[in-house]
Amino acid sequence: MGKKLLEVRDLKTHLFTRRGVIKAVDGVSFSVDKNETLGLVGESGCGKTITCLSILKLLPNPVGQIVGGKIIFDNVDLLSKSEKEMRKIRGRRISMILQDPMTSLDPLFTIGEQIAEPIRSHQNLERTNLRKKIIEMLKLVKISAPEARIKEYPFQMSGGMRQRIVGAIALSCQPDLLIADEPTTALDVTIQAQFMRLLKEIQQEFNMAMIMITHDFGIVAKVCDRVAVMYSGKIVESAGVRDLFNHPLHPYTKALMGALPKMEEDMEKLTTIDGQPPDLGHLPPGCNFAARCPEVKEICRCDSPILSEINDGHVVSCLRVQ
Amino acid sequence: MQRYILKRIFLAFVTIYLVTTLVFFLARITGDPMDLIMSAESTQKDWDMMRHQLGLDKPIYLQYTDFIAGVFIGNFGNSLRWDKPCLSLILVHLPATLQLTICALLFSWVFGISIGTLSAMRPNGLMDRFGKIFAMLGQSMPIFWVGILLILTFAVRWQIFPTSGRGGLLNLVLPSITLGWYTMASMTRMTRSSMLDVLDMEFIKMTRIKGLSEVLVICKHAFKNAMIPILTLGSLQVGILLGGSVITETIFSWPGMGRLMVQSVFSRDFPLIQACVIITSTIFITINLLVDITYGYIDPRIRYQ
Amino acid sequence: MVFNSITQMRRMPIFSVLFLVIFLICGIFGSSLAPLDPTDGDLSRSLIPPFQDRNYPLGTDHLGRDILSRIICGARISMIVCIMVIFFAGSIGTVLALLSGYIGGKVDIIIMRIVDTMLSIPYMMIAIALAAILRPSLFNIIILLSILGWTGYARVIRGEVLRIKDSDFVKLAKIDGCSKTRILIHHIFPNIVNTLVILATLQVGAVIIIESSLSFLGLGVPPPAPSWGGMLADSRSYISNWWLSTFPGLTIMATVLSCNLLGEWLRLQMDPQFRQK
Amino acid sequence: MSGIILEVKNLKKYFPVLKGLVFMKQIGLIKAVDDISFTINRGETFGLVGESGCGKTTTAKLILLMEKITCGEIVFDGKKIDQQSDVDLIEYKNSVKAVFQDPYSSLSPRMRVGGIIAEPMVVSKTFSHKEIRERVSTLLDLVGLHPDSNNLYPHEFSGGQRQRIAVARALALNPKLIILDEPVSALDISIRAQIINLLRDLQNKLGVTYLLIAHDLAVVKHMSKKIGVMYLGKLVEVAESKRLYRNPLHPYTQALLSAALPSHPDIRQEEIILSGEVPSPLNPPLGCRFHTRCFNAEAVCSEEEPILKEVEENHQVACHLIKI
Repeated sequence: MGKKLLEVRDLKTHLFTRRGVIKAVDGVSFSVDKNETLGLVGESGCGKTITCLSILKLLPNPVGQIVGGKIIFDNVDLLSKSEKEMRKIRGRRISMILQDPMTSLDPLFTIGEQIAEPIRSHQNLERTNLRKKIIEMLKLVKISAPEARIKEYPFQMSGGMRQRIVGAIALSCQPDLLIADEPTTALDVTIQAQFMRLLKEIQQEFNMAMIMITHDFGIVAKVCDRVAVMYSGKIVESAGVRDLFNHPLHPYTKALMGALPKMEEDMEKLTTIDGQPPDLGHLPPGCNFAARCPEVKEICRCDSPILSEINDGHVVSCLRVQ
Repeated sequence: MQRYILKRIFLAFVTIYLVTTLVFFLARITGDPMDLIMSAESTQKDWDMMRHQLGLDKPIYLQYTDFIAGVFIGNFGNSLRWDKPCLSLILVHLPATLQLTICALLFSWVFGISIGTLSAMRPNGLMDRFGKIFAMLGQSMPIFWVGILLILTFAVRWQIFPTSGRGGLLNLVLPSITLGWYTMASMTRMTRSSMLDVLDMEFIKMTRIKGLSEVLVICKHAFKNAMIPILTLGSLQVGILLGGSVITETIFSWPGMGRLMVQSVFSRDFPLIQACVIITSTIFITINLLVDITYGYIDPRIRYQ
Repeated sequence: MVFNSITQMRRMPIFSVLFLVIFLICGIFGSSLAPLDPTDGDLSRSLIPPFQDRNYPLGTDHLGRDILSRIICGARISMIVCIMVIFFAGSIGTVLALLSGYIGGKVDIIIMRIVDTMLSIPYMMIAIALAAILRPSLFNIIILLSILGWTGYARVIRGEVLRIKDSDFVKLAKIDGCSKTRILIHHIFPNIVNTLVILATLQVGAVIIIESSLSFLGLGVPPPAPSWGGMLADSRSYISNWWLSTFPGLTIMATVLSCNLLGEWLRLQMDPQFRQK
Repeated sequence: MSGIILEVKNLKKYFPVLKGLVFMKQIGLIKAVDDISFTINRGETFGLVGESGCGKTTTAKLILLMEKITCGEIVFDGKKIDQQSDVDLIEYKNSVKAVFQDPYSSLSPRMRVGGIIAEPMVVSKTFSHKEIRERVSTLLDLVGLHPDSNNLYPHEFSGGQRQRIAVARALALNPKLIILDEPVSALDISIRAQIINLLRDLQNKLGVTYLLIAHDLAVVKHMSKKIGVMYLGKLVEVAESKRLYRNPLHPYTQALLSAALPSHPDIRQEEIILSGEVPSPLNPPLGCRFHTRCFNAEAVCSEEEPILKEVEENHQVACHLIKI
């Protein structure tokens, strides 16, 4: 195992809305090593995006607040950094790709200008070098005829191309950590494969660590080294990718895997998880998954499980397994 | 882009033509315009003479074509009260109104946009609360009351500014604030809400992820994107200001077109009323046209259409 | 109107609602509530400042009429104008918007061109010109403001209709063989009611301001009937007697403010964007 | 029961592209659906896959008669659908229903659930009030919702439950064919499985036929007996789903399958990454529409348009390079 690049310890991020406090991230811990890809899996609203926005300290202001925990990046706690210091980290050391390529580019500026912005604010480059760098970035993400593309606007491009431009922006300063928030859900199947391949290649070239947020175990199987499964603001299971696929321990992980139709085998019925995810504003006592768990026991409804290591590097938060 | 501009200019001409037609028919649909012009004690002979003089004895379609043709070459007929061409009367009064309107517009834009932007940067913060109350109050005060209140405090009580008339810069202050008051309030609200909308978008999150400074995020990206709805409102506000100038000019005895219009209403100066409405509408439509063209320069999606 | 739960009622602007109720009561029972006859003048007691004579708590005007009574009775004109204008303008605007948005094609082009033309004439200008043509009377003011007011409804509701027409539930209704009338009545209309209510509430303020502006210019409801705008117009010659302008002005502001606050609250409650998420 | 329930023959849909300042003039045609033919067997599921803009949704709209057909015909239950005859049309419309992708937009927010489900019955005018009420509670039970849901408004339900309501509505008149246009792609994984299972159970119980339109290959493969692959308005390959998965013949199908995500990290299939993107359906490439991105295109591919032909039993491909 390599050196730890990012370590999140007991992170708590709450959303203070008019209807009350929502515990969007409730005691999440995980770490990412250099060069490693961590998959953060969960359904919508489980807190995976909020976790990553917390790392960048870009929570919706003033609704989202980090109320506890530590985020240690390269041996420094990011929570102790000022906004000005954070700005030097964003885009340069940690960067992020958002889900929807159609809305993540400013429609009123040329793509050249949008790629230039992070370079300009983090590096001192003169004009000709800046232009060279932009073209280099466009080539890196395999955009054809980059010299001409510089002057074009986002609306002149297809979704797949836009997402590659977003990639070029995020990667323009060679960050140490890239957070990709469901970068391919809005793309078509073949374009999705193109983009994933591209990300993998660039990751190897740059020696970059990556957090891949997704709801799809297929993507995890394809690109991740380790996985953390999130459910209602907590990590319920985390393991190496093979370990997790071969021996899923948490009932939620098992159910989620069974719920996916598979190409390779014929299944009569998919496993389903009954009911709905709980309302994060009013969590019942006990395990958050208890109400939907097929293997629920009496104790699950009153005691909260804690994450504990079962095998080497395989942690799970379930009272039954422990 | 050229096609877009041509299309806009064409549409503007169509609208001006339709406005002219609308004015013509509105004036006649409710009855004989002669009723308005003539007083009760005039004789039948006076009626016939007047009718002939104004061309109202011709069939309606001829009246219409004459009217349109007249408007086209800038001939709105003669004012009944002053017995001069309407157009030259209006041209004499127009500069005063334009001066007032432009000052009011500047006043409302400068304050409205800055208060609105500051409010949007910290929703529910101190500035936002102040901005909200301010906008709500502003939109609820009829401008004639604002004018009277301003005169009462600044002209009568403290005597800082003159009560009425056109003259130096001091004369301009109270009327501009009065006229711009309402539009400033709506501009504040509009800026706030469209800024909030834009700040909520994904590409703004992306600019922050890039590590850009807050000044760049707000002034470069958010502001340019929020400009489009703000400009739309701004061009609509010119209409409100042109209309509001009638009241403001009455309160402050400002020698502009608005007062001319009120005078012509009371003296039943029928051709002059028509001319006033058409000219102000044309100014309004022209400004909307300019704003439409500006969109093209801001938004590449329109430019490359 | 459907309120999902009590929590949504919580932030209801109580003071606005209370004030509007008082406004309605004054509008309906004005003449019997007013302590004195609003038109009864007596020059011997003209221009009494407020809070000095117990009989005239808000003072008297230049003709010696009681300001409080005039304000109470003035509510009637504003109320009648508001209700009638909202009714007429709202119905015309909604019907035309439904036609325009749902039928589309030439009907849409014609209606929207008329709306654009109306909106190209500055509001106050066309109001004054119409007022001059129609001659001032309560009835004519209502006609005039209705002619002007429908365009706002038409524009906004047409947009809504287009949006709803494009939604999947209307497509499904078509697949199920619903007739055009059924879709209009059962699917489109119920979904624009919210917008209609919000627009109407927000229009109250605009109508009161325009009506009083016209009265102020002497083009509104003719004297001696008390109207708020007219009272302000009278006050101009007696500008140093501050109470003549302050009280009617405050009344107009409070009424308009209440309506705007209520409208704003309704918008927050009913806006589908706010609710669906 | 067996036999063909729906046959689509040479279906075409062209959208004119208009441009002009005042007078519109036609400057081109978007060939959204260009000459496709397929058959669906009674009680089976036919899956239509392809990427966005390939014309699969337009095909659904044509079958639902939401768009005018430019050319071609639809034969349903042995009868040719004539858009002129009202009686036939009503019968056809009653036997073909649809479920759409977005569970939020497909239920009117101002109607109660009971009213939504009952609407097709109310419109058809062949049911009494009592029958309708009974049928609504049967349907609610069938899709696994509580009978009290009847009186609630859609916003009180989650996405998955809303999709159940949409399915109940589609089933109201006992249709023979239901068109499922991306029925699960807007839902979360755990909910997705619920709806997929529900749809399969209903098919087993009621014998209804599905035309499933989706971009997710695994879902289509799991649900369908036969699959058609579309590319840029054309059907490029039609086969039984197992056969298609085991032996894809058309290069586009091969690329599509290889791009599908594995269900286990140890599965490492050969990756075919297509270069470029789907060309615009306005001015599609001449010859085979796929030749611009095809990895083994030959000269003939850019000249001649391949036709869909049967290469083995129940397996049709449109490719020059597949010799029988």
